[in-house]
Amino acid sequence: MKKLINDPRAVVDESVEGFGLAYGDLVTVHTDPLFITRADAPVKGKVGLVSGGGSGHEPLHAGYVGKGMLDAAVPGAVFTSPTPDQIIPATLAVDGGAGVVHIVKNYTGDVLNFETAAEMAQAEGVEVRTVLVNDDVAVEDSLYTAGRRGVGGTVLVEKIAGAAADRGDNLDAVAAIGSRVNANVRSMGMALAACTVPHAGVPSFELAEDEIEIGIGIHGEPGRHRIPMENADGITDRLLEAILTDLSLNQGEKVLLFVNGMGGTPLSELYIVYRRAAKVLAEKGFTVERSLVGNYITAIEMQGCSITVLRLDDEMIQLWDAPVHTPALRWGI
Amino acid sequence: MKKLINDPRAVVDESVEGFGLAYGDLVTVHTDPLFITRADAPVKGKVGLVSGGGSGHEPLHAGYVGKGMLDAAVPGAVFTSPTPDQIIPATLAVDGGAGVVHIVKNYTGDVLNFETAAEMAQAEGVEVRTVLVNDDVAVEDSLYTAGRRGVGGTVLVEKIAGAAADRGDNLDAVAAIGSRVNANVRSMGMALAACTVPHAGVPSFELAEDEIEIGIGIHGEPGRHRIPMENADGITDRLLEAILTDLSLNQGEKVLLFVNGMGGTPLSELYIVYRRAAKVLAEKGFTVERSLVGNYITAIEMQGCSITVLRLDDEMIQLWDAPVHTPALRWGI
Amino acid sequence: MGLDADWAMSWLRAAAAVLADQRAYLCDLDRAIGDGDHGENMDRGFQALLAKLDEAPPATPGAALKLTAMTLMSKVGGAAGPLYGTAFLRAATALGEASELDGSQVAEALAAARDGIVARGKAELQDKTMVDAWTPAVDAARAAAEAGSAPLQVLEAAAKAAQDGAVATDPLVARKGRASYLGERSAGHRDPGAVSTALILQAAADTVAQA
Amino acid sequence: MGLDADWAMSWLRAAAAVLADQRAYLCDLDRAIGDGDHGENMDRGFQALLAKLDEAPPATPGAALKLTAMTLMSKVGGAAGPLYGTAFLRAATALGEASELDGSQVAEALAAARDGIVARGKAELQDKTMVDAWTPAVDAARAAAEAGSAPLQVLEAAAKAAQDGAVATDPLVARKGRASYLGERSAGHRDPGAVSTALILQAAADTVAQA
Ligand SMILES: Nc1ncnc2c1ncn2[C@@H]1O[C@H](COP(=O)(O)OP(=O)(O)O)[C@@H](O)[C@H]1O
Ligand SMILES: Nc1ncnc2c1ncn2[C@@H]1O[C@H](COP(=O)(O)OP(=O)(O)O)[C@@H](O)[C@H]1O
Ligand SMILES: [Mg+2]
Ligand SMILES: [Mg+2]
Ligand SMILES: [Mg+2]
Ligand SMILES: [Mg+2]
Repeated sequence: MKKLINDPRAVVDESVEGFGLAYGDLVTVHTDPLFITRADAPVKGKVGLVSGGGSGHEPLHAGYVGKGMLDAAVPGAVFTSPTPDQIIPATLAVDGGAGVVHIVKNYTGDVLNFETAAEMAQAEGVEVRTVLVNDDVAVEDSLYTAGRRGVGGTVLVEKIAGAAADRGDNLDAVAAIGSRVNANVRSMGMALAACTVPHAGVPSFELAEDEIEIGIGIHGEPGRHRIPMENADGITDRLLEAILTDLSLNQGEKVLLFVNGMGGTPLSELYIVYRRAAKVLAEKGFTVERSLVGNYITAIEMQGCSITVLRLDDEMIQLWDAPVHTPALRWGI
Repeated sequence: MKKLINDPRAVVDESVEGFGLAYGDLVTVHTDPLFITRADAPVKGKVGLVSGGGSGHEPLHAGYVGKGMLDAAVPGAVFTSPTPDQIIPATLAVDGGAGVVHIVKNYTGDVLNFETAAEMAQAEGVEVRTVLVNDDVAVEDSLYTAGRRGVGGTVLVEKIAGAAADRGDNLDAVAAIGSRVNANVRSMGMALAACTVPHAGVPSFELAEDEIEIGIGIHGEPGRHRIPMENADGITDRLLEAILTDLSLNQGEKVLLFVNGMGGTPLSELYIVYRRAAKVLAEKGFTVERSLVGNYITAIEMQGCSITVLRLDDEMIQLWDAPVHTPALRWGI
Repeated sequence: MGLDADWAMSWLRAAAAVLADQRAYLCDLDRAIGDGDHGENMDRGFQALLAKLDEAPPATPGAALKLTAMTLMSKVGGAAGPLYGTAFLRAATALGEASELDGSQVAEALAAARDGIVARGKAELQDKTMVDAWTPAVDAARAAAEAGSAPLQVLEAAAKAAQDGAVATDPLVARKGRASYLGERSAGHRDPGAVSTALILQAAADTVAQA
Repeated sequence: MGLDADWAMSWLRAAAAVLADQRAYLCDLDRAIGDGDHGENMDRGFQALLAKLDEAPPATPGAALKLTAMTLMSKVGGAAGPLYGTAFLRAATALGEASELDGSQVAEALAAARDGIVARGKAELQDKTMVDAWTPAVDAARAAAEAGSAPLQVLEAAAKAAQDGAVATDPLVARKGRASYLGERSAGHRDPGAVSTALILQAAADTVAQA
């Protein structure tokens, strides 16, 4: 394993420290327990947004803390959900009196830890609502699983719910728009090569030179199945078909197309995937109204990509376009 | 070689096409010959900025086309400088009557091709000035080399000169501020693992599990020397020392600290490098006034990083902070 | 050795030692069908517990289990943190202020722990989770206790059943937790949480036996 | 075969064929001390040239070289594009309207090409660049021409000297071009541009010989 790290056990702490040094004008890093808030938290009268999960998905979540998006991010150990004793103080720290929304990706660990934290924060007098994100169509038969995972759609939920909170929506309204985004978003990912968790020191799985994993999550876990290598257009068609089958868009509907890199894939390749996806969507009669291309929710240095499609309505477009000022996403300010 | 591509020979065309589809509101992609301009080019009365070079460094250069930065980008084949017959029409297309500045990284190929193009564009009646970027301190004895390479500093030159053009500076003034940035910026890079050029299909060089390359450029070429693996702090100290020895800052001077990923390194690791670099600069009595952390000038999926330090003056800070709206760098708008 | 506070502390220290020792093994199991962190998570939690036990040694077995619950909840994270946290908390509540445990108290504490895990995680038997170790352990412990066995025999029965239960997860297709995302591909691998359960229970039995 | 326009076209087609054939080899040489694209660049340029030659066959050797110059300049990129572009352009200018070349015209065209490369690239002998193939080629060609040799012998002398010059770059430390960034590490490798020069000149001689 070759990584730009010092002690494998110190990766999260040191990385967050560096992040805090680079973005000290935007965020405050709290240690013991570890969480990150907006520098100006709590914002009085505004609904607070808290998200979190294992580390290793950077810029998610800390990179989305700032005006128009999250009020706090709670990073766990690498690929391990954070604990209630981090989530609770983060929740209290960003409550501006209007309550707090937890945005939780649907993994057993995240769900259980946020659930406990929400109960305890409520006991401390903060109203909490939870938006569960479960957009991964790779998990087909959710009756026999822990349910669909939360993946790329999380970024879109955080942006749009964040904008709703920023314009003054109340607690239930912010949670409702977050859930509406989740209901209209679908994702699917693939890997060319696995990532290496620092404390493990070996790749999470081994792929031969002519194999790829389809239907991966964001934790370096193996995917639903392994297939022979395909070219970018073939891979794109495969991911998109799974998404569209599930989303069942109507002709003429507007979508946001999000092509995401898993961390070790160059931007040039993401553009090649975007090219195909945009063309296929157009051919099928859908309108790509907004787009996002880049490394926004990653699995350390995994090579691969995910595609996310969000069915847009006018309010979502307006909230997507609303100003945002975070380390990783910024416009209008 | 596993990549998200179709035909290895079509990588640049398809990638730029996807880029154009994703950012159609900001840029226009011209084909045959291939170059990218601002959607609203030429901007009447404004000095035009053109940069270019081999592809494989995304988001450089096309990602920096837009208000407050470049007017045109000219992508060559992967790691191969573009040709005059691309540079000339790009130059003509963005001349708003106030002349055009070419920002050229100091590589023999780029220099020769831009030189020829500048002559021909002048012959067509467009005033051209050239800003040469050569910030790489890894190239020590420039008497015996083609001179220092242009690397990370290029992004800063493009932003700051772009802001000068945007506020209405004339041709000589824009070129002068570009050269002033170049005179005050130094960079050095390293690789944990090489990249694979698509048409080659094999890595540019092989590194053992316990070796790293120090003093690499951005074209997948081997570096100045190969050393045993070190931790992130050790690597950071090494790169920073070479930079500071060359830049000779005075106590209390303000700097911009730019930690750049080579394409395959996760953000989390760049933060760990940033952490150390920011601490060392502070300890030495310099003020990190602005910073930039991320993948801004890459070598496809190379794993590694570069550090860039720019000595700031008040005008540079003002121009750095000025609004910019490009696919890859955006603030204030 | 009587099952008093000292025993509880010895047990928890032994559990910490065996989890540290098996860290890589548990990670390997988790890498095959999960995200490779189970050993790391358990080790982090039990190392933190060691420090807490030194700071303020608990006065009863129940207090020791409550401290364990709180520490695991705040240090382990992932799915295992809340599940083991709840398990130890429910067991502590079941034991109350008892200063030394008999066989049926041991069995009832194990049952309370298992019920807590099921309440939190909603897993059923054969879902390929730690429940597949806990439930046979509870059944075996209850049978032993009802037959009037001493605490050592109750714990030994529980540990052996947990270990058999862990082995029996090999052919199962996971339906809960991260391994469920793999579908059929999860078959042929052992569930890491079931294995850590067996290790912790075996440490409990060993601590009595070695006293 | 006389060195007329047909010969020039046959030569350029033969050069394109050998560069296509040696594409991977030239890339390998460039990967060792540069960025691995020299074979790709030359092949791209000469393939484009083939298309142009078919479209509008030039009427004189000079016109063929001028077409080559323009095509390489616009299709090769990198350092090699402008350098070969200038070389072929200067050679074309030196030949003027001549319809068939004698030995001394060949030698002077080679000298003009070399001078163009030096004017653009500022490399000196022993800087480990294509100049280390061109300059011995020019010297050998001139010597042969002055001795009154036929064009075939002039080209053969040039090609052999270029090839020897390319081999002689092996121990050199590069001082120009991308290889110079490697410093001492560039020694022990052959310069790709010197090799492509030798291949192109050998194709010129072979085309006369095989006619
Ligand atoms: N719903 C559940 N009920 C019971 N046990 C579960 C459940 N989900 C997961 N587990 C257990 O948790 C173990 C994984 O723990 P760990 O790897 O630490 O957490 P994570 O899956 O969040 O990475 C699994 O091996 C399984 O035994
Ligand atoms: N200044 C120079 N003068 C003469 N030849 C040069 C010079 N710089 C580079 N070259 C030649 O160009 C060759 C490299 O060409 P190529 O790989 O196509 O371009 P690049 O270096 O831009 O990738 C070198 O092998 C060398 O022979
Ligand atoms: Mg985990
Ligand atoms: Mg090149
Ligand atoms: Mg796990
Ligand atoms: Mg080259």
